Amino acid sequence: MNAYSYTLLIPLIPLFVFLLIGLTGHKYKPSISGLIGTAGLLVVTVLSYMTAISYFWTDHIAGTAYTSLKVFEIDWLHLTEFLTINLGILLDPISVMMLVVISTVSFMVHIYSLGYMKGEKGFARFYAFLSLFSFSMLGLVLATNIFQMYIFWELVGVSSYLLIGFYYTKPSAVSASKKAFIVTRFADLGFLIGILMLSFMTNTFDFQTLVSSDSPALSHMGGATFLGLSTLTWALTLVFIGGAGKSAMFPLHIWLPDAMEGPTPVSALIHAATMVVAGVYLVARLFPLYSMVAPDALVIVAWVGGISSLFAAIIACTQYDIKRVLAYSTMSQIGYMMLALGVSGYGGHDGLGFMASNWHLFTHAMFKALLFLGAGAIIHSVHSNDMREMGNLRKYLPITHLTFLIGCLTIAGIPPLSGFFSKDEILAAALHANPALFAIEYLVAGITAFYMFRLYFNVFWGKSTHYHHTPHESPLVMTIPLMVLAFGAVFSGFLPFNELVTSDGLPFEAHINYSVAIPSVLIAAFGILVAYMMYRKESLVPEKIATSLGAFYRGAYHKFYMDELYLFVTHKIIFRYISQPVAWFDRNIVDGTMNLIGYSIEKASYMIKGFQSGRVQQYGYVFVTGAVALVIIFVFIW
Amino acid sequence: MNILTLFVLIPVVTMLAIGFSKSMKSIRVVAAIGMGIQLILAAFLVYAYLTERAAGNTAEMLFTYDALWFPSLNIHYSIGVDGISVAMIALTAVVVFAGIFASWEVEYLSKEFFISLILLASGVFGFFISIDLFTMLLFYELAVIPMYLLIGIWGSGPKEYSAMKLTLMLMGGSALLMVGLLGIYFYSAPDGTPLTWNLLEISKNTIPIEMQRFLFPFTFIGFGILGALFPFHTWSPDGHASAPTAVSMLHAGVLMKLGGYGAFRVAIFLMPDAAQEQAWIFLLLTGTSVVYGAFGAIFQKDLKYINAYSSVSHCGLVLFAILMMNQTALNGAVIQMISHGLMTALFFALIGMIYGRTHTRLINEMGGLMKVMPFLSVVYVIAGLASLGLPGLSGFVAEMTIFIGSFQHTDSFHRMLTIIAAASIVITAVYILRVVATLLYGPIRNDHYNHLTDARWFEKLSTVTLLVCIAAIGIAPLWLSDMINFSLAPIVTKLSMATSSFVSIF
Amino acid sequence: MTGNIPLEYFLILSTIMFFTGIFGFLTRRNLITMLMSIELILNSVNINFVAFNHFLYPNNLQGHFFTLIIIAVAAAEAAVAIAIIINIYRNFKSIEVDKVNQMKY
Amino acid sequence: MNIYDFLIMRHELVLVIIALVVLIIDLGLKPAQKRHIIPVAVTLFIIHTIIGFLPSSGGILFGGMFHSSPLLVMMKNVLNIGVLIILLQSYSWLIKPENKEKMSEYFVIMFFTLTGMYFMISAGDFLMFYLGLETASIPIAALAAYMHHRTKSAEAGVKYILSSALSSGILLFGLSLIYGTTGSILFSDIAFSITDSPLQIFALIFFISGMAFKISLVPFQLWTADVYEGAPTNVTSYLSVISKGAASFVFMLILFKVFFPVMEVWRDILYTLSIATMIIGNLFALRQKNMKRFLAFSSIAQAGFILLGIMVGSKLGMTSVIYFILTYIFSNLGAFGVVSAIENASGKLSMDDYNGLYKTNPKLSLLMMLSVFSLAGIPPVAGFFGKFFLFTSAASAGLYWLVFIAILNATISLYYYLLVVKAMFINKNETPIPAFKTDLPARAGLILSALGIFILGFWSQVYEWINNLTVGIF
Amino acid sequence: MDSNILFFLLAGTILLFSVLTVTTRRILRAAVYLLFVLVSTAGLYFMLNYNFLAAVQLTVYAGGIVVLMIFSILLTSHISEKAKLAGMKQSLLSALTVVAGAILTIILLMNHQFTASSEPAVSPDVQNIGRHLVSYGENGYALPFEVISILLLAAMIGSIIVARKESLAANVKPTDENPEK
Repeated sequence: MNAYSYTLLIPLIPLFVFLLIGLTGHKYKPSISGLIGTAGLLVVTVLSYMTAISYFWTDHIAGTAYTSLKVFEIDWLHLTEFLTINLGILLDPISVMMLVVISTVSFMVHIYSLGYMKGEKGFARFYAFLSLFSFSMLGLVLATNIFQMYIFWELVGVSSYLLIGFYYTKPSAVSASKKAFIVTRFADLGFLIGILMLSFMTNTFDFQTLVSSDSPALSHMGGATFLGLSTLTWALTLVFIGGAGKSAMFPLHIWLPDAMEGPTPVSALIHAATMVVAGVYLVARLFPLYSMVAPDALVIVAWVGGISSLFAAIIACTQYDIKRVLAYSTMSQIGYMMLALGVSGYGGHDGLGFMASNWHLFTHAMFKALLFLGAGAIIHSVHSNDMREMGNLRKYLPITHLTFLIGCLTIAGIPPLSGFFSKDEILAAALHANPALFAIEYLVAGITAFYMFRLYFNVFWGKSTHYHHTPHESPLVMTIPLMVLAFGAVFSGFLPFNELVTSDGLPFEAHINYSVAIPSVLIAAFGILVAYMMYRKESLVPEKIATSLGAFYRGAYHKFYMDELYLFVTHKIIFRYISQPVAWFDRNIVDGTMNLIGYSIEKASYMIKGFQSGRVQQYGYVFVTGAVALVIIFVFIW
Repeated sequence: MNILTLFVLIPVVTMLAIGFSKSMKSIRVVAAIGMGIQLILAAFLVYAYLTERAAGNTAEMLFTYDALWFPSLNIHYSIGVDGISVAMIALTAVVVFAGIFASWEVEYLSKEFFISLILLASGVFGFFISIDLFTMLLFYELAVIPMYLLIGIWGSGPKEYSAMKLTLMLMGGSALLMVGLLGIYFYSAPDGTPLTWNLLEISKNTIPIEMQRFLFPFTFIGFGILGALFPFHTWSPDGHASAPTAVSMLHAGVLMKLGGYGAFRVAIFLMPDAAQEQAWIFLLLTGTSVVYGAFGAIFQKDLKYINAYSSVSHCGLVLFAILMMNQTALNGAVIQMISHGLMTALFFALIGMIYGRTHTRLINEMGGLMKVMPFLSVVYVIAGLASLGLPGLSGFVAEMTIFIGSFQHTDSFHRMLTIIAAASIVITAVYILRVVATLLYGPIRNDHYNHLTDARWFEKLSTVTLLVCIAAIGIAPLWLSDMINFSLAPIVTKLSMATSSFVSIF
Repeated sequence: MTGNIPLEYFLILSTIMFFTGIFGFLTRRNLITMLMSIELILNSVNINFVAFNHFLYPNNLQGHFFTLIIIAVAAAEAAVAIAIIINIYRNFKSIEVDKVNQMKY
Repeated sequence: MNIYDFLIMRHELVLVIIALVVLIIDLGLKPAQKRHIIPVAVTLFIIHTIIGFLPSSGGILFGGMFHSSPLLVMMKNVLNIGVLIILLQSYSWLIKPENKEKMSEYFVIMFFTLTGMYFMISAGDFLMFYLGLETASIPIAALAAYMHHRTKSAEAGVKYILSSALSSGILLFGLSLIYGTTGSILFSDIAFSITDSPLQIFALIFFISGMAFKISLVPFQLWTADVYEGAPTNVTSYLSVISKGAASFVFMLILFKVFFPVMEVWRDILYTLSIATMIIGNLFALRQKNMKRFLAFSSIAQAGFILLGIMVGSKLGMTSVIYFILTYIFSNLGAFGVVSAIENASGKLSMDDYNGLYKTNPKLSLLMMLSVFSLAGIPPVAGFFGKFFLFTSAASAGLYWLVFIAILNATISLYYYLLVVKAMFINKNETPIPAFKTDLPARAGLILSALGIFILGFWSQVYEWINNLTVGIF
Repeated sequence: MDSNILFFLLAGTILLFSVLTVTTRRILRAAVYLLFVLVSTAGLYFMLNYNFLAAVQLTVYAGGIVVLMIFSILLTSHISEKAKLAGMKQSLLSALTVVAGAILTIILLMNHQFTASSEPAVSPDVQNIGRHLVSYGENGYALPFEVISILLLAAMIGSIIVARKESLAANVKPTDENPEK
């Protein structure tokens, strides 16, 4: 037993809760399930905070590097002589940080859902799934080895699938869940192949071994190349593809907007705060390896992040579904994090990007969960997702309004809210490494502010809309989480991330880079201003602008036709040009051959029936001819 | 009495008891009791086996028993088990047990039904305990033939056609097989020593390479046909589609495993040199069938066809892994056999139960079943997740072991194939989710389905039994994997001694 | 008494007779004439046996006795065959061989 | 010649005596009492069968014309068992009014033909062989035409006698040439002087053709189906089982004893014939609807399998052939027994009439199923073992491809055997053959065959017993 | 008479009438031609000194079988009736096979070197034959002699059951099966 053995409870409690509710949930009142789930998460949250406090502060000797601790490990499956899949718990700065993020957001969502999901059919099921998700996510972040991560990675995917498809009678939800699972699974294939390659080269799955300074991967650096990239780069790029799928990076992002079909708390938890950042976490987890052996892969990471953030931000400006706007915003923000990792170096101040990425992950979890939950409160009160059907809600929903505004300001990067700090560090890191990417991100910062306030003004200001039922503020179970998260969004910027979560575990000196910060604040303010002008009051300006942008606007509005492209690939190519021919081939050629054999035998049987003519003379003829033929064959020819 | 003999004896006794049963109720109760005892026995066997091993018994086969049967041909009734067979026996016991309950309500000629079913089971048990090639073949064919009646009498759709096709193709397979086995027999011992059918003894002898080259394809394809080797798999979709529930379960769940088990136990084990040489051909075939089956499944509309094609894909993976011929892949192959056996049995059980209620198997005609039969639907989803390789369920363990194992080959041929095979997990996800989405989710498409009932106790028992096993393997695979691994070691040692001429071909 | 007729002459004679008999068997329409053809066949075999016995192996009488037995068997055969043919005639009102083909294929 | 020499011939002597006894008793019976001849004849035959199993030593009588050895005795015993079952199964057919006046003749002819087969088996020279052969075939023609008021029966008779006469003519021509080239008709002498000179090969081929007629090998098989269909069912089973079995034994014995110096030649010939027989037999059987015709073609295909064992020429081959014929006897008699029982009860013979039989006559259906499975070589019934050992023997000579073709053919044959099973178990029928009870003797016959089908395979002592008696060429 | 001429005469007769037997359209004539063939064959036997055999040939064949055939012809056909001829195709094919077979056989016969036995000859006189027929040792033919009697008995019984008209048969309606399609 070691000091951290209680961390074992962190994933196990949600698992137990899941099994409990899943197996017995239908036996008692739904609300009890909710309470059980919430209570479980409360314990988890407390334990997570205990862990964080002890790890970062109480047990830590100041000035030394944070080391990674393997507090628990069992053999799960023996594969080869060297490769064993273990299940265990690894504590290091990023995993502990993730514990905090996940438990906080999850706990809030649990509480929030008590109100939001009240009366829904399948309330117990919802909590069971939430617990399953929490278990999987916690297992993922605590993974000691890449294969354990992959295991929980898949579990997270399936919980996401189940939660997106929570309203299973709704066809759109069903197809969204399907899409989410399949797209991420496609990406996971890359992950899996990456693991195969990596594990084959290094003979280990273990993170500590992989990322150590004498990593077995190092010996393969000069190894074989394929299309100009070394095998290791390929492996790590493939691993990144897995991460990109989960984190909805371009072009594997298409599932994320659709995933908003799930209940809003789910979107907050999974598709904003926790699961979607798993990709970032994955890259961060292997970061030393990336930076040591495959810097080329990091370039890819950076560019994918950059492009995704810009791409998503543009689309976000054109969407009317508030959850979709938030979804694209999420994608955009994750792009930031990826980019930060991609441009980061290793160790000391070079690792600024790494730190910024994690920091942004943290703050983003807070404010994005806040925004989603706020959006949920809005939807809850007006029964619609479409911002065109909203307006002037600030009167009806004061608490929601206020917290939502905080969220918007945070994401826009207005100081001294947390988003400002983390985004600033990212921009600083990008500027340092790659000015082009910096320019993109700088632009995105402005767009972000614009679309968030477009949303904000449209919903809370703008036209006065008549509602069938007067919207009313949500109950306390829903507003308290909003407030808690708003608190987090405001203050998490003051956490000393540069001391806690760094690439090499050692603290380094970080400060606000005013040459970056001031312009970014300015562009954010500019974005807000534009939004204010366009959407503060109902006007025709947005429409005019949209018209003047023409094709570009339509493209953005249609998400640049990515969905259509995917539909084309899946339905036309895979379904019609692969699957259908395969099925046809199987029925007609393969099976047909078998039937043909049978048919020819039958046919032959009919063809030779004339020999059995019933005429004894013919029999005699065949007899004699047969004998003579045998003579000819065996006497004369043989 | 040797514990293994009981595995054949209990079914026989059960069949007799059923034969003397009068009412339908007593028939099925007798069947359930018999197979229940069998299940307990299987569990005990696993326990006993592990204890023996833990006690340090390193014999290749445990619980052996040997009786001379036909002295002049040196045919023995020779039985014994290693970890692999123990696992397969346990699988069989579980599936048969579940199958009995899945067919609880067979009314038409129920006595005959249960007798045939148990006859089939006894063939399978016999096959797995056999060490002697002759008895192996005997039990193999014994297991195949009741299929004809089971499908023909109690099946649905074009049952006569399917039953005939299935039987003939499988018997065609055993034609190849018999040639292979006979050839093995006549080269089973060095000149001057008596020939033998005993697997273990044959394995000590090296069959001349020319003969191996000749016999290996016979043996492998012979077993492969039952293992749904592309392009000899077409009996499988039609056969499964027409078969009654329990038969599909047993067939896909257990009988198809005879193919994989045999291909590995006989073809590869006894003729490693030829296997090394010719593996690439069959790897291409099986690699194809993994992807091909999955793509084929996407397009199907009939639940059973979907599952049948899925079986083609999954069983293709078994043969694929077997042909990789290293310890990890072989281990994966065995786990995959068990895993696929359990989940495909579960699938077929569920399909049968759903069909029994909706009277259609076309997914387009159904929808929203989750609402009316939550239990069955949830189990279906879990089975689907197992099939697409979700961690925590058995499919994942098997597939990952196979992929890791296959990837241990250092040449790009094997690796590319591995990657292609791995790609099947995505395609699998596509068709599984498609089914789940169309069948279980969405609005109810037919009003009349609103009145359907959920699973009854025996159906629950049947599905839960399978489900528990799937989850047990998925959550704690280590005991199973280690049990198999231990038994694989001598086989792999023999394989590695085989001259690898693979490289020379490429 | 045989002079210098070579064995081969007998053999050729019997061979031609044999195949003539077969030809008859294959082409005659009447069941009784088919039976006659059979007798030709048997007769040719007899000539063979006798010729061989006489020319090559006069040291025993195997060929001779074989012939004797064949003649007896031929008689038995003819008796049964004729009985059946008469029966055919009763049933079919004809002894045309082509009429006797109720069972075929 | 002394009393012990007669003991060596006890099969033949006892059987002739039985036949004569039956004939004499029959003379003394009034028409109304004629039916009592059946139990007498059957009982006598049972006694004869039992006597046959008494231990006997071998010996050579009549200057080498008559051989006996434990092997030959066993072959005769095998035939006896088959005949016994047939006699039992014939009961309900024989007591029909139209057969009433010629019951004893049925037995007498059967016994005489069986005697012919004994002599054929025991023959030490071609003269006895020929005589046995004719004794075993000519009277059967009369049996085939037994129901002479039926056109089909008459037709069967005439087809059989004519074809048989032609074949024995050809066979004799071959024999005459063998005599001419080797100078003897004694097997032992011929074996010394036979060579592979073209004329001898020619003679061999004619000999094989003649035997092929009896075993119904392609292309000498065309009579089979018609005769089987037309003859009374029990005669058909006699023809298809006993006559064919005996001919196969003899064929094998002569090839082994006489023609072994030219084994290379006849192995190739049999190879060809075997493949042709299996394929053609199967192809014809596929389409058949008449059960007897169907079984006829199936028995043709089975004959092709028998060749597999014969052409090996080894002890293993001989053992497996005898064993196979034993299993074949039981399986085929099981099938014919059911066909005959149904024909006697309902007059129905078409496979379509069998639809839904299981509903009304489950036991008969089960027996039929077992029989056809046994014929198809499906475990656990005897046919599987029989076929498997045949294949083993062929494989022992390295004839793997032949084995493969044979098993493929077995698979094709499974198709049509399954058609029977399908008819009985799967097909629906508005008017199935009504349930009926078979009479006691027939049931005894059916049970005997069922027992044989079941026990032969598992009871390996039978195989070993045969194996102890057989000899190979080498 | 020169035996050569005798042989050729007999052989010629045999061949001629053999062919006529199988080609004539009148059945009764065929029987008569057959008789000629059989008698000529007996002549051959005489020529070769097998007097006993020749006698048997004459009595059994000519006297027995042919007479039987003639009776049955009379029973079943009209004397004036002309037999139909086989179809052209059938005749041609049969002729082809038969001619091929004959030629092959003759070629083989001519090419074979027959070696005569050098042992002393046994005279085929009636005493010898009689002794052989009843002896059961070496070169004894008692067994075939007995067995042929079984055959003849069986054939006789067989002929009777087939050919006789039973009292019952009149009462039993012939069950006429329809020919299978």
